[in-house]
Amino acid sequence: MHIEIRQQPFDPFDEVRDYQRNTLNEAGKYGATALFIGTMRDFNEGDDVRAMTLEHYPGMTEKHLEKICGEAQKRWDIIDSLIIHRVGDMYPDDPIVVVAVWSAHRAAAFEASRYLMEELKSRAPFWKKEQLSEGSRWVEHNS
Amino acid sequence: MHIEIRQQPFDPFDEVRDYQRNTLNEAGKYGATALFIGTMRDFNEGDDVRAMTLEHYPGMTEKHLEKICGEAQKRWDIIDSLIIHRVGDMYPDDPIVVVAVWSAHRAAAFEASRYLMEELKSRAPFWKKEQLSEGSRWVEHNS
Amino acid sequence: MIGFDPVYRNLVSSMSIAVKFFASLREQVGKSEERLDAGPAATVAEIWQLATGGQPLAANTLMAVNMEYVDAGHPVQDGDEVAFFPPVTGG
Amino acid sequence: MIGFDPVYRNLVSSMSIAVKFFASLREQVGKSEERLDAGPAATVAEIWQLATGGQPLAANTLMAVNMEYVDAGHPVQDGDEVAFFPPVTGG
Repeated sequence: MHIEIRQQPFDPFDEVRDYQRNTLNEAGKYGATALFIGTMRDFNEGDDVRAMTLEHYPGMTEKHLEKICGEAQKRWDIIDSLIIHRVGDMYPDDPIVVVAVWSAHRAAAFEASRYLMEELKSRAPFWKKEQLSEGSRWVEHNS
Repeated sequence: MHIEIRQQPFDPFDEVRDYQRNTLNEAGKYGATALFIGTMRDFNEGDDVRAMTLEHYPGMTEKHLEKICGEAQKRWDIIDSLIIHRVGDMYPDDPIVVVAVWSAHRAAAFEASRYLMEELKSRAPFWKKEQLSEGSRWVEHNS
Repeated sequence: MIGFDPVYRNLVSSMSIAVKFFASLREQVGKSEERLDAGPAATVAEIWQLATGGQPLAANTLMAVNMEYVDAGHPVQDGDEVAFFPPVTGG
Repeated sequence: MIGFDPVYRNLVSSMSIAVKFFASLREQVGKSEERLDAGPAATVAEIWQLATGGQPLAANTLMAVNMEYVDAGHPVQDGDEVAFFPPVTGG
């Protein structure tokens, strides 16, 4: 179980592969890996979005991501989970979040990865401020 | 929409990233990417598995994978989907299948990726033969 | 034109059918494919009988005609590809 | 030992509380954090009043004490970190 807040851009594919190879160390045990990657779009609620700043609550954010992973681990028969979430200034096509879950069989990985994302979106203290062509706005609805 | 049967080992992370960069060409439009990777385990139904041969029905397999992707495209608001499935001789830790779905919002990607895997497992003509320490056996249950 | 007349087709003395077997069924019947001549208006079940010399058709056998799933009573036509295989186990 | 006695703690003249604001609330109140002295037995709602000079507390404001979600009536204790922020929008 690993959670991380990143100030800098990251490649979700490299991150998950590296974690799987170098940290997970369970080759042959997991038959299922479910990944979700959230990527910054260039539109939201009908408007063009040029850039975005992601704010978080250092300490509380990490604590709640760990809690969410721990809950998934209790609820499903999973081998491991990983969450990396970007903060700071970012641009369209930048990865925002990657969630990965490893399990022996697919149902647990699918369900736990979805759970992690839904809980992250409803409970983890992150806030998005979008830069539009005219001014900026805080995102109010987490669709 | 792209489906492919692979005779040789592949890296699912590289494949999905390459497809996303070079073929999908929708940067800024997808906010959600859901991936599922099926990896060969070194155990099944209580036995050690040393190797596996995956057989398919050339023509029919591709046709049904395309059909499944087409159904997902009708059913969910997704931007694109990708399936790569390995055949031939493989070993524990080898990727067997990768499914990826891109969409603007996460629900569609999560649900469509799960749908693709469930349909693939129930309808696409693939068969696994496992090499155990004593002899080989056809897998009968697709758990 | 005459080749597309269904009445005419049922009158021809035989149909040429490609038969394929996969996985455990391939091993069981001892062949992966063959081309056989069937009488007119044969069903998939009859093709199985002809191709296997009357071996029993297991209840969980899957069948396809021209790469589409069908059931045992499905009629076959001249030139069809008929396949038999066990439950699929991909993914 | 005396520092852990709840009766004693309610008798001290003030508590030192760290208050944090995030995102749109940070901009609205014009500060990201401050340390303030609250009277004994204050609630999170009272901390908001003190820290913002009586600004209205929006119904959708989220509140945390020591990084755990609480509601407005939650009591604060000396040394607590109290945070106010709008609905979260990560992921």
